[in-house]
Amino acid sequence: MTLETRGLRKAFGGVVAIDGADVQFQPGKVNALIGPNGSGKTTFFNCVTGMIRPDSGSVLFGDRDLTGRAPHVVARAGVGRTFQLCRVFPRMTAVENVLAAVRPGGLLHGLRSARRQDETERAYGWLTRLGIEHLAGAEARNMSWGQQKLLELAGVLMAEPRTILLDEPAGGVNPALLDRIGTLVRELNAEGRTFVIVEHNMDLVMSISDHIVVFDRGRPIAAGPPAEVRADERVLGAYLGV
Amino acid sequence: MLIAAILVFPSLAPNPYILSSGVIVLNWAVLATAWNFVGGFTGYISLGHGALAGLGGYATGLLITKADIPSFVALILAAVIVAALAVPIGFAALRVRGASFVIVSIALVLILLLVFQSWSSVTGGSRGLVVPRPFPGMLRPEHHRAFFFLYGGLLILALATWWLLDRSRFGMGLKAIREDEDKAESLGTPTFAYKLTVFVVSAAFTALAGGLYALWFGDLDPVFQFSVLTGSYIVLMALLGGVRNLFGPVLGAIVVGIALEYFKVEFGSTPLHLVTTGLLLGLVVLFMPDGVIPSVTGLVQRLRKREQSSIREFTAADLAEQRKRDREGASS
Amino acid sequence: MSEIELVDVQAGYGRAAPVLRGFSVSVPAGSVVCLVGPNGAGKSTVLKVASGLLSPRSGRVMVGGKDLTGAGPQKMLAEGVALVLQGHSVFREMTVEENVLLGGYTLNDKAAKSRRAKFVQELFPVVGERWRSLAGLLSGGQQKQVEFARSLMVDPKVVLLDEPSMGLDPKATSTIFEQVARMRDAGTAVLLVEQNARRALQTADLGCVLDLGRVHISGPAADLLADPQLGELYLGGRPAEKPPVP
Amino acid sequence: ACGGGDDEGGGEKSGDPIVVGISLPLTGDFSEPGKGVQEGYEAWAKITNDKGGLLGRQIELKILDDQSNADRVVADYEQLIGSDQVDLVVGPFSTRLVVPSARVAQEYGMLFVEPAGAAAEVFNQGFKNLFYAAPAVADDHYNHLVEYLLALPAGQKPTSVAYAAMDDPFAQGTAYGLKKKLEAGGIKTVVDEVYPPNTTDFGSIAAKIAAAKPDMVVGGSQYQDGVNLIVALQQLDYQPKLAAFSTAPTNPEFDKAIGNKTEGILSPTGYSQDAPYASNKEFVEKFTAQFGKAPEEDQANGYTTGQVVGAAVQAAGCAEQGECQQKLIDWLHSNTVDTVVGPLKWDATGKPQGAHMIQQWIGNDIKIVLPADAKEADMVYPKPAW
Amino acid sequence: MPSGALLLQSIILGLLLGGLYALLAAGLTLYFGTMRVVMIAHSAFLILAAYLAWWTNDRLGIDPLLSMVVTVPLFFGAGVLLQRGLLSRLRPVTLTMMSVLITFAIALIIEGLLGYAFSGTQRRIQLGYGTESFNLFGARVAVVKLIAFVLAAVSLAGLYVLMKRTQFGWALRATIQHRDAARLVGIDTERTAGFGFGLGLATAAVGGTALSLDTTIYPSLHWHWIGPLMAIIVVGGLGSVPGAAAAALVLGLAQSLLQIPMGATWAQTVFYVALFATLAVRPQGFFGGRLAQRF
Ligand SMILES: Nc1ncnc2c1ncn2[C@@H]1O[C@H](COP(=O)(O)OP(=O)(O)OP(=O)(O)O)[C@@H](O)[C@H]1O
Ligand SMILES: Nc1ncnc2c1ncn2[C@@H]1O[C@H](COP(=O)(O)OP(=O)(O)OP(=O)(O)O)[C@@H](O)[C@H]1O
Ligand SMILES: [Mg+2]
Ligand SMILES: [Mg+2]
Repeated sequence: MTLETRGLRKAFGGVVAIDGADVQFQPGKVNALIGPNGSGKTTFFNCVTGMIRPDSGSVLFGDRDLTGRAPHVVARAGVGRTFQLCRVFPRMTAVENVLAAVRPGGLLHGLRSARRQDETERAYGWLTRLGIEHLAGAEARNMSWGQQKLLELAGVLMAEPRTILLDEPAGGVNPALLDRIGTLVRELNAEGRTFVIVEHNMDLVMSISDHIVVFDRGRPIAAGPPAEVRADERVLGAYLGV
Repeated sequence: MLIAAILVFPSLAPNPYILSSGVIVLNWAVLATAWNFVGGFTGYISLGHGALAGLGGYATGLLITKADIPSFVALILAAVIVAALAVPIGFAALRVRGASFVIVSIALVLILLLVFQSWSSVTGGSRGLVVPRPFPGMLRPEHHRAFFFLYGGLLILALATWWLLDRSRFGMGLKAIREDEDKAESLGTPTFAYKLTVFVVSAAFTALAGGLYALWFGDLDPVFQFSVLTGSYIVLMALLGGVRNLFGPVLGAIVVGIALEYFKVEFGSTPLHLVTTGLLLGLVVLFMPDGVIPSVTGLVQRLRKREQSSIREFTAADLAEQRKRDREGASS
Repeated sequence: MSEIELVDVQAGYGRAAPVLRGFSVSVPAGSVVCLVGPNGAGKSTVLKVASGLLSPRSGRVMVGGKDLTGAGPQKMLAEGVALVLQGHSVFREMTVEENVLLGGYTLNDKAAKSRRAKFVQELFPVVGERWRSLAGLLSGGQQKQVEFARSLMVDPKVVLLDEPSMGLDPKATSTIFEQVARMRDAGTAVLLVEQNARRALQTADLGCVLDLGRVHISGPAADLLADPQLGELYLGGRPAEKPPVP
Repeated sequence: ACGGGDDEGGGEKSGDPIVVGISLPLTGDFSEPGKGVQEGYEAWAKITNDKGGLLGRQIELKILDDQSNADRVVADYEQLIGSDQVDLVVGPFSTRLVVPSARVAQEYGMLFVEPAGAAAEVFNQGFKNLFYAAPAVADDHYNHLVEYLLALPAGQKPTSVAYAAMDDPFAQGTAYGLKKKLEAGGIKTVVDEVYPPNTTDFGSIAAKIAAAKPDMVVGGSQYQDGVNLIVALQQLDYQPKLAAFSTAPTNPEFDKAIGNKTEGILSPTGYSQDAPYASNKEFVEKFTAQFGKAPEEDQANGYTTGQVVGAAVQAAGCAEQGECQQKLIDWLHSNTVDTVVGPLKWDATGKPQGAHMIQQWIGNDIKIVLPADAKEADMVYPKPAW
Repeated sequence: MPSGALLLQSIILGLLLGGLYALLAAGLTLYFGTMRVVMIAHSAFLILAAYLAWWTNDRLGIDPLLSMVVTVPLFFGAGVLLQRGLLSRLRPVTLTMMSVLITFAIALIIEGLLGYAFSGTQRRIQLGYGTESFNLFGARVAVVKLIAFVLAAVSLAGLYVLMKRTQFGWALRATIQHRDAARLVGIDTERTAGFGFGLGLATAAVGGTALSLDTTIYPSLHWHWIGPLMAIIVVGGLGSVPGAAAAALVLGLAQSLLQIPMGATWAQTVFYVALFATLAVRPQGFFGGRLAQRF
């Protein structure tokens, strides 16, 4: 399903964070969203996932209009996200953090046990793939920055959204592990999941993405495959530097 | 064990006074358990649950006196009404978090106090409301015994519900709200609906306890029904026992209930009982912020096992054990 | 002589097992030491110990030859040790101006303060542009720049940086690394923790790989960069394709 | 009726003391009057014991603190009757606490004489065991004043009145009893305010009263709210022809509290130290000896309660739980008891059949001015400016 | 329709009352907005200060305003001790919640001790000028109310300047927002937080004295104040001194005016109505510059 926005706009007082953005992400691909600090990437994610309400414009997910819907509605529609400043449940253990990402369906479903064996297994599986299984029983607040970042990622993956928005997944993550994450993203993508990744680590962006959208001052200035974007003069000027 | 204790207590009680104290302690236990639906799961500290109990009491009393409904039908109906009222109340109160929620919950008590005092044509105002006895011919000791069992049943119902929620996904969602509400929402938990639901459940149990109290006690006075102090005692009990534990609030209610009685006897003729209650509360907060049960179990665990390693030097055996424990948790 | 030196430090949190187990490092004046290592290795813990935020359980912290083990951050700052925390540590509900000027809290000279403020505004344009808005409302990267700017308000002898480039766009990253190089040239001792390891090691004089709370390997930064096995394990598989902008 | 089974005849031996159980608000909102009542009870026990006790047995008081709280008062009587097996119980202070505790006594079949349930609703709960040991219920406190005012010639009669009453059954009862009777007599009500018990700012109420400029102001007050209202009225420079407040003006600290601007303020009272009743002289004397101060109304109420119970015990010749209690109740229903507040008798609901005296501040002292046969001074009307 | 004179009188009374409310709420904005502490005991400290003012007047016969010479430093010290001894021991994660309980405990202790020392009797300072008033455009202004109002205005202005303009104010705000970062820029966070709390209690000393001039006090009176004061700071916006002042004036005025048609009891509900309305329309309060702590 295509995630796209039309004429999205959001201003905070005098600061126009997003300025009429028309963005279209490619379904089933790894998309990247890059741009200088303060160009509106996080705000864009917040608008898309319902954390803040855009001033105008619309957010479309397939044939659904998600504009201004509550975050949980967006999440249930199949859009998962991580946060730039990572957000974990501080006084829950790592496994619980991951298990908490399984959402109940209806009421009766909600009364089912939260620690079903198959789900616990799956949670462990994610922790293992992200290299933090040894922390399964540790409370999240006692983890290092990077460990929390990975834990948050595990949570989102556990929820199995069709489209996954990652806000700086590489921030503070060890480069060796980053390679593994890159591989993981490609694998999951092969299973049919769409990714939108905000990232400043150009090595990662260039190596895993199929499609790149470049933001500057709240609107896209370029979009295309990595090679094309890298060569774009506007991108060079606004973002990559001389 | 709890059930057994409830069953035998009345026959052991040496006189009706002890029995009536038992009823009061059970009333506290139900209130604290009901409070723990909100406080324990979502971490919203409500000092206003005393008001919900008062509302339940008044609703029961008014239904009996004004609408001539049989006592226990009125009790159930009152709980339903309070649950319905809890929807708009929760709607306003649960919009804010942390400190603001505490303020709102205090405001709830004060506003209901004003309303029930002023609206005397309906509520009897400060003249109070007399609730007719459900068992008119019954002698007083018998009356206490009957209510002791009624309260016991209600407590078990409340505990069972709490236990069910605690292990469910719904409960997991609520705990996620306690930890980080926005994150929970972004994971797809309809946080507001969850909070509201559990608030309504909590309000219903609180109202049942309050209604039962009205039937047992017979006299309602707004000043005592809508008192911040009641709500605070409930919180004290729950915290003292431990809010993350099924039996925490019950234990807290027993300890605090008895302590209040003891302080009263000991310092009865001076206001020093307030001081002792305050000191007790302060000590709990400072030294047992997680409650008695977790503090004690934590201590035992620490004595039994060596310190937990937080670094990546987990042996394979450690890991396997951890995993096994989690799986057992799954099947239990 | 080393400006700052940690000797055989054991440190940890609360009752848990120690995180650092006999860790030693020394940073001479006018040099950059880069600390790399996997997540949870204890890098941030090293910096917390060095800055006085965390008292070591055993071992010594020496600054300029003086034993300052167990001194608090205020004392450390007075001795010329400054730390920029990992993650976000702006004062969210204060303006950028207040944040930056608070960086010079210990300065008494008003003129010097405003001179430094002007300097950081020029260095990071966004700091000047958003001078009067609340710092918590800035984007992640902008906040990071404010933090770095805040730390530049004083002129410490030892600078401890915990992943200063995290979340920064390439331009701002370059500014930071340029600044680090400039500090070194001015004689400051810099202890740098970076996950952008290749880039950091290019700036650094010495490298130090930390794992499981101990020094795994240390040596000249260039040697570490060249070691293929080390690269595989700690620096990510791909060596940098081209040298960065100086 | 129901306590009978537990009666083990503990009180049969004449050597045993008669234990009287009481719950009183010794702390909390009603603690001040509560302590006054306590002194009254203690004085009664001491005076009676000094004279040889009741039925040759000494009186022993067992007093619990109910913290001014209805839950507690019930638990207290529960404990006194059920656990401590006292022989007699007498009432607590304040209407709010009387009703719940009277019910406990009723359900255990105990006589319940009380010193403080003055509001009318106490008597329509259908209690058969309850007796109020004072001359009149709240609604009748001002009866003598009503007679006086309505008898005034047309030119002098006040034409408009402002009422402000605390939202409390007793305080409101006094003001509204007067209001009903004055309205029936054709005197207009121009302001009618009710304020919550915890009100501390009376500026707005006073402003309303002052703006309406009535001839007379009536405060249905307890102590402190009365003081506050008067001060607020004085701050607004409002000068009525008559000002009547319940409870507050009879307090010994009243004159100081309002800055000695007391001249002409009226108050109803159920007790006067100078009242001519036979037992009163003894009471005042011995009380003063025991406590080093003269008794006030609260103390007198406690003492009166003791006198009433004592009279019933003497007449019935018994004092213990069980059948004896019904004998006591029956005797009180059909007899008159002489007390320090005069002879008392009760209707079937336990309501006393009398009226209060009216006192007025005259020349820095409070004096009885109504009824005419008990007066110590002439009523000053209209009252001078305050 | 109320007469013009009554309206004018009510407006004046309402403004004076609002000023007093603002002073009483000032400390709360400090703990709440800047320190994240829910201070239930604030009104208990107000009553304590009022009792001390009453006591000095009663025993020593001196003007209650002079008691501030002692109570203000005393309360400041108590605040420092309270913060250092109790609040700083609470875990940061649960600070808000636990502070509710611990300050509640303090309130109980104060109430109990006051009751023990001075009994439950209601007290009121007897001042020579207690009933004095002067005429202003036909309405009466009581001298004691005016004194309270002036005290309020002066203290609030002082507090505002202190928080916004002084080095200490900056350090305090920084300490609350990120303790480690504050320590790293050289702030003595322990001392600063202690002083911040002391400052809040110092306003309670001033407020309590102002309160004692024209009302009755009794040990359990503080419960009566909690609701309105909390409502004021929520409406004004947690942490905003000007917000609290504005909300206090508006609500005091509203209460005073509403008493004309509605009577004293119902008029009190204006606080709670305003509270709920604020939450529905603008949960952060009308002056609250607080960040939605979302991202
Ligand atoms: N709540 C807010 N109030 C005011 N301004 C805001 C708010 N949130 C974001 N902004 C502003 O909007 C602009 C875009 O911010 P955003 O966080 O979306 O940037 P970003 O692209 O994610 O940057 P970075 O790469 O640094 O994370 C910034 O200038 C920021 O200051
Ligand atoms: N407050 C704490 N309480 C308990 N354990 C902690 C705490 N902070 C960190 N740890 C543990 O100490 C270890 C080292 O943490 P530290 O933050 O120093 O790692 P790091 O090397 O900086 O990692 P990262 O690259 O992820 O930032 C980790 O395993 C972590 O789980
Ligand atoms: Mg961002
Ligand atoms: Mg780190």
